[in-house]
Amino acid sequence: MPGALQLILGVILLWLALGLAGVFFPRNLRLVSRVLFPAGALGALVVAGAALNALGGATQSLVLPLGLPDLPFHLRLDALSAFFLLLLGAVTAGISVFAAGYFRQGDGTPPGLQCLYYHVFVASMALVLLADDAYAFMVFWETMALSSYFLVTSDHAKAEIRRAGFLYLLIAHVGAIGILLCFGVLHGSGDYTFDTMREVQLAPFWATLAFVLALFGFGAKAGMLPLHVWLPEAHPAAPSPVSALMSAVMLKTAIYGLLRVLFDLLHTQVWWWGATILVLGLATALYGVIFSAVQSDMKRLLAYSSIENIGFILVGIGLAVIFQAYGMRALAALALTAALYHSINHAFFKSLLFLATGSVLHATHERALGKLGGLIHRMPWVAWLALVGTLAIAGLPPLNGFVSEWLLLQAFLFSPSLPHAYLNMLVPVAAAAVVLAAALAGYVMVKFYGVVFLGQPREASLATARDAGIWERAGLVWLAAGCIALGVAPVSVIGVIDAVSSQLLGKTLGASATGWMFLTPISPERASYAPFLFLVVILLVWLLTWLAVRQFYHGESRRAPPWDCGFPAQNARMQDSAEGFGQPIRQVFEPFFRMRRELPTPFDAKPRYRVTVEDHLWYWLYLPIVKATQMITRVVTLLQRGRISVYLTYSFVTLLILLLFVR
Amino acid sequence: MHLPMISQIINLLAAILLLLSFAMLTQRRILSLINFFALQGLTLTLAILVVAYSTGQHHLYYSAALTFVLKVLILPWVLHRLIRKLNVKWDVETLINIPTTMLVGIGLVILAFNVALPISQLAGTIARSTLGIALACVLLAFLTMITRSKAVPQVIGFLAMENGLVFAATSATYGMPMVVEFGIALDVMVGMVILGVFFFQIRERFESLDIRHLEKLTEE
Amino acid sequence: MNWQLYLVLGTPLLGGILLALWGHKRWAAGLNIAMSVATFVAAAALTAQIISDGPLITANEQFFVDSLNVFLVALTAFVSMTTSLFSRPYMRIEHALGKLSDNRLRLFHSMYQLFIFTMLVVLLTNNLGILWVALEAATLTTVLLVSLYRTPASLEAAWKYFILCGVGIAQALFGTILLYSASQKVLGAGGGALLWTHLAPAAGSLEPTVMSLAFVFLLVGYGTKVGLVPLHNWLPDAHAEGPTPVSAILSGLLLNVALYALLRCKVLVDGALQAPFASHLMMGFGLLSVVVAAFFLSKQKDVKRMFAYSSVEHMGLVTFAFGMGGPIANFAGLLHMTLHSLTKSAIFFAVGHAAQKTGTQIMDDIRGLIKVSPTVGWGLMLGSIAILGVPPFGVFASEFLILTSAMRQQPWATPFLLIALGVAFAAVFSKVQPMVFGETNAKRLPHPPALIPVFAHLAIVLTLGFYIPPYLVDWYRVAAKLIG
Amino acid sequence: MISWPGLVAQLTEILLAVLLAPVLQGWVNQCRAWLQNKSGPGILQPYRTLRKLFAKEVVLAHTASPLFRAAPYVVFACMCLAAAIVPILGNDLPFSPAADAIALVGIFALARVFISLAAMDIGTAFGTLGARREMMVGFLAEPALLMVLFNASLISHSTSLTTIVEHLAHLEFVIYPSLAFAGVAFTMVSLAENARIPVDNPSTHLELTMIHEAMVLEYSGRHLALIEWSAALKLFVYSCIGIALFFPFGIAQGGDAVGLVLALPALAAKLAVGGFAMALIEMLSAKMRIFRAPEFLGTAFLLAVLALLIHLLLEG
Repeated sequence: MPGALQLILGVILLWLALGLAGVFFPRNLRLVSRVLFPAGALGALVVAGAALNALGGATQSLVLPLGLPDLPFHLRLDALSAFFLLLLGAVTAGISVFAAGYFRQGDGTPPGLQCLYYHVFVASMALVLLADDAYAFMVFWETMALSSYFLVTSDHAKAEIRRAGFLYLLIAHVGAIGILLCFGVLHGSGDYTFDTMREVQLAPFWATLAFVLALFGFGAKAGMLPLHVWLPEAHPAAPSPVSALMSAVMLKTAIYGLLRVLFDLLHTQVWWWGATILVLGLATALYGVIFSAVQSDMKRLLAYSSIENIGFILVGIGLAVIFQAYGMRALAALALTAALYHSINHAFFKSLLFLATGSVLHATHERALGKLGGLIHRMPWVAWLALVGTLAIAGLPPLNGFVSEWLLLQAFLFSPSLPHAYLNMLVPVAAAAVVLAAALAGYVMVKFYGVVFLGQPREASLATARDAGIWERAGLVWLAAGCIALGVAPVSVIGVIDAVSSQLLGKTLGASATGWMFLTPISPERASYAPFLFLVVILLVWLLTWLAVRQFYHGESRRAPPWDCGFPAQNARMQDSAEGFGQPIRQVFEPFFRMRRELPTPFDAKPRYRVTVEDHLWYWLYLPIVKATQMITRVVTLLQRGRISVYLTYSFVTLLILLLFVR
Repeated sequence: MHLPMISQIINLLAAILLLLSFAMLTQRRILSLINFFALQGLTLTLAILVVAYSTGQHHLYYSAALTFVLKVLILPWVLHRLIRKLNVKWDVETLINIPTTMLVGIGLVILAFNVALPISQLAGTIARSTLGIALACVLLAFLTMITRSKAVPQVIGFLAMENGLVFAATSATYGMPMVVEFGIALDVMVGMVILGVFFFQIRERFESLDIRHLEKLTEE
Repeated sequence: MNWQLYLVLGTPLLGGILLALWGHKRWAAGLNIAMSVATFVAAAALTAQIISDGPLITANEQFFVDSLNVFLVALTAFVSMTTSLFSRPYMRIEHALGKLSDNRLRLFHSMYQLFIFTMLVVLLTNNLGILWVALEAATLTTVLLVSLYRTPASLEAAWKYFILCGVGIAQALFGTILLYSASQKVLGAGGGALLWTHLAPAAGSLEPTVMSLAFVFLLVGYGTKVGLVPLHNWLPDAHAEGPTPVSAILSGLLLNVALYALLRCKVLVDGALQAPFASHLMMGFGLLSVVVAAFFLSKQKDVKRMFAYSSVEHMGLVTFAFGMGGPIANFAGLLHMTLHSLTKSAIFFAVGHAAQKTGTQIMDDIRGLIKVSPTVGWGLMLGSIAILGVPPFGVFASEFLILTSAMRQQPWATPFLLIALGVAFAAVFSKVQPMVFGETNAKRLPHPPALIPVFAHLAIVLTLGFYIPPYLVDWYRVAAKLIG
Repeated sequence: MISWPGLVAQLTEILLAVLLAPVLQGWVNQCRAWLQNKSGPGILQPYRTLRKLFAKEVVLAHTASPLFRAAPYVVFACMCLAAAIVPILGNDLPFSPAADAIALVGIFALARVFISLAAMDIGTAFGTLGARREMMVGFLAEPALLMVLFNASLISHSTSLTTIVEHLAHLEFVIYPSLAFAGVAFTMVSLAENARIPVDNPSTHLELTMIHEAMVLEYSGRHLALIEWSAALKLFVYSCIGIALFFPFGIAQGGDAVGLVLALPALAAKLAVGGFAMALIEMLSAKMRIFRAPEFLGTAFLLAVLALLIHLLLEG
């Protein structure tokens, strides 16, 4: 009986094999969609299972006969990586099944190659989670970025998609260099295995440097402010299963890396590290949600909401660092649990929603919210399953999104016990910001769901929309079930997470004092939450009311046209548009945006209203960098003016200077 | 008793070499430039001979002969033929005006002497004190190349640099090993041939040997 | 009797002579390939022998082979072989397009072989004087190769190349003379004083001031050929205007060879000074080259010019690594030399075919290669990704080692490296992506392109990213120890 | 852990809330009528309205989806749940561990999201307009409410409502400035949340100003009845939260029957006063423009945060 690690490694090999098979039959759609992707999904399930039972067990490690001289690839499966592998496996299973029904024969990249990139992408993510030395980590990390780049640009005929891919790979690469330098700091003078890094005792300066570099590198991958610009470009550009995979799993690998460096490789935590992460996380969350509220492209909307959720996770991590720095291990465990819980939640509902948009895209060939609507009548399966995701991501009980936010707020409520005045003052404000972001998420999601699935179809072409196929449905169902299960049984989930927090913090969160039903983080009288009971009661009351109404009154109803306020010439285009729905946000948070409006004058023959909302950071941070580069380039290129005497002078002067230098 | 005498002669020749380098640096006419180059070669030959005679280093005779044949006979002759074929007898205008060039040259000489001082104290050869002059010759030739805007004078400057190197080799180390000497000579020969070919091609492409035509490849 | 050595040197020389006579025949390209293959086989044999019985000194000490230069010999022989494979169809297409006459073809073939010969001499000789002579000869042969097309641009490039490298290498000769004068006092007059095998042991007793002065001249001289900023100006012109096979071996091999010469001198100087004088100089020049070249990259319009600057950048990186010294950095440097020459030549192969397909070297006019010929497109894309240091390609391995050891030994340098690598990535990739992807404008060619070389190189580079064979490792280790 | 008196209390409480909620609404309207020198419809008017609506047949728009019909039941269920966990008479509620203060806010949010989605379901201009405005009010009101609850839970070191009430009730009487701030904030929030002047006007049908009415414009018959009822229930629950947080005295501690019996009149009295106060506020203030609402609620949010800071500064 091989260990879980060997099993997972086997699955990874299987994935690579599937990818190669795809290469050999690039245009054989039947093979790809009916054999390769389902097989990949099965493999993902196996990974999830293996990771699950590895969570309880001891850490296993393995050395591959590959890699650098005297630095072969070290692999290690401990609680942290097992947890993220569980996440990866569980989500990827659903996405792969969906993808089996999704990829079509197109003029873009042939399905076989898509299959290759896809499986290499998944495999490299799994290997990143397993890597136990700097070199292996970097190799898999960059392979992940590269394969996802090819997936993003799979429809490379479009210029904006090429631009998105370029921006993505560039930021990913720069971030990777940052991570690499971080390892350069961490490895002291020993070799590059994580084991030796754990031994190294760093001076405060070096430790801080390592922290900053790690935050930079992993933040760039996670979409942390202000390194987030690639995310809303790249995610919409990719095919929907890929967007789902990137948003659900790839961003989490960045979280994994941050945790690995912060809590595993660096033994010391400093309170202001935590504060930094906390503040950045808050900024990210607010920024993301506010921007997603004003998007009019459904996939961009979801991409920005991913930024927001990453912000939540970072907030949790920041709190955990702060608590850990002051030795309050139990509270650190609470905050960390919140962060990890939110990671897995986000993985589920965000992939669910991205896949739903994929189905909508296939059914309608339309991504602009302004041209959708009323799809709940045409595609009931997708609509109802998407409703689950919507309620979950909006953070509503009794679904999973609420649990992690609940835990996070609980963690905040304990912060007054911190022995640091400023933090005490900071934290309530932070809590308020978190709550505000959560409430805004509700706003965004109502907009998303209402505009896409409810109301009347805004275009005549939508009448021909067909519901998703059986494979796509299966994937969606799996993910929706995950959302519900995670929401209703938090105690058992936290039981799983406890393994991680005990590894990283040496303390677990006492998930429940009173049985599986009641989630009581610290103590029952302090706070408790029983989503299952919650669900039961709601359904019960619902049923009773319904029965009662039916009992005492007639259930008659008749259909009629909606009330038109005496203006009979109304049509579907007169519904509130996505821009309209975002208008209050634009009004309230005006300074956040860089807005350009085109208002029609009363005399326009064809009046049209356009509003473009852009990111200030792009203009304040990125364009200046570009300008600076261009300026330096202009200066540098003066070296090459073509005159040979000048060239000779260069070497002459160089010689003279060196001679003087030697004298 | 005659050793100081010898070294005096060598120093004299070295001084002449330096003077010739200055002359070439400031010379406007190609023909006289070539003549000066030949003269430099001759002086170099003499210097090598003196060193060879005074120290009884036999291989120095060979290198002297080599220098004479190459630098005094063949190369000047080739150059003369070239400019006759290409009829480029006109004056050479320099990029920097002459006085400035001379001032820079003097600065170079001072630097060269200072740099060479420690080495010449260490070197065990009788002509050691002239190493500074050799370095000065090299640097002056370098300057010549920089300041000339025509192809031929630039090449002459390049050859003058070779002279300076040979003189340095002689003064500092009684010449390089024979095989190396021959190698260097071979390179110079081949280089000369290739350059000859080049002159004609450049002429036929650009109707001139003014290398200010050769400034197209830039980053603008 | 070590026939391998003589075979290694004799084959290209013979090839040069033969091809000088019959280089214009139809089978000349075939002969060129045959000679290169023979050279490679001989080099392999020599390598095997060195690995088995250690260093070798022969021909009354005129030739000396240790693991440092034998690996460069093998690399040179290999790349020259693949390049000859590539140049056959390439040159035929050029000939068919009427860019080359028969005579030029002859010149090309014979000079190609002679160039290989001179480089092998540089690598194998034990005499620093001969090393200088051979390097100068290499310059002369390549001057003819660069000016092969006789276009104004190529003439200009060749002229600059000749003058700049000639002057530079003259400085190197002065440095050699100083070195000789220093070594004479220790080893006495006569030939022995320039022989590496005599110098290396006696390095400790060489006169420090003379040696430091000598190194200045040697650095300026050989550094010019390595293409270190600000001595690099000849490099982009020569790469861009010569025929593509020449560009490939120029940046794939010649730069390595010049760097090798510099390394040999550095060892002596370090031995003499017992101070990191040479190291500091090399680090400074290396870093300067990396940064400046990175910024040059973003302004390029000509594809070959761009990759020429990328060669400057990588040579700077290697120089920086050797400047840092220490087993890891030296190891990384050697590895990077190997991978750079493999990758860069592969890129030039792909670029050559791309340029032939589209009839231009201007990048804005090359579009969507992947549509018309996926192999060329992928070759270019993967090659660029590899040279930009993205795993799983091997270039990353060396950059990983260099950067991480820089972080510990020279942290002040890392910000510059970070910026430079980022800028270089942005510049190159933003140019390559539209060339490979998107809509296309390329056309069919009279002869099928030779792509085995491209993918052979890339396959090796990819493999080295995951797995470096143990004998190669020991080999690098010994070499790294030699550099100290 | 479940004690019989507790269970009794729990059930009576829910029933009480569900049955008495319309009375409160009627009382508020009556008071307002009196203050306007009108003779009001009587405090039982809401019951008559409900009976009438239940009896009517339902008219559904062609474009209505199942979601539209499910929404009223979900909202009603949410409100019952809220009523179940808020200590109204006694604080020994076996069900209260199921949800604490944060979950309470979650419940209200759930109801809000469903009603808004239902409003968007028909696809007329007004429904979406109302939904948009409702969500706008929501995303500002929720944080404020939660901050108020945080304040209380920081004082009593717990987020479970029963513990809060117990702690506050047993407090010897000290002035909590933070609670004062929180009280003001809470009042503002509850006005907004219950569609009251100055944020919304429950008795308007002028489309441009209305929020809640715009959303339920398409509802009729039993669905409308359920929505009206849950609106009343919401008002009731909010008032009870206010009482529990700021005037917890008189709420029965533990499961003693006497306490429960005594708690009832106390509750009635407090509600009467509270209702009158609300009517008075509505009388004295005018309906504000819709885009003043963010400022209004922002103020409430600020006050709540300020209350937290004050608590940490002075009382922490």
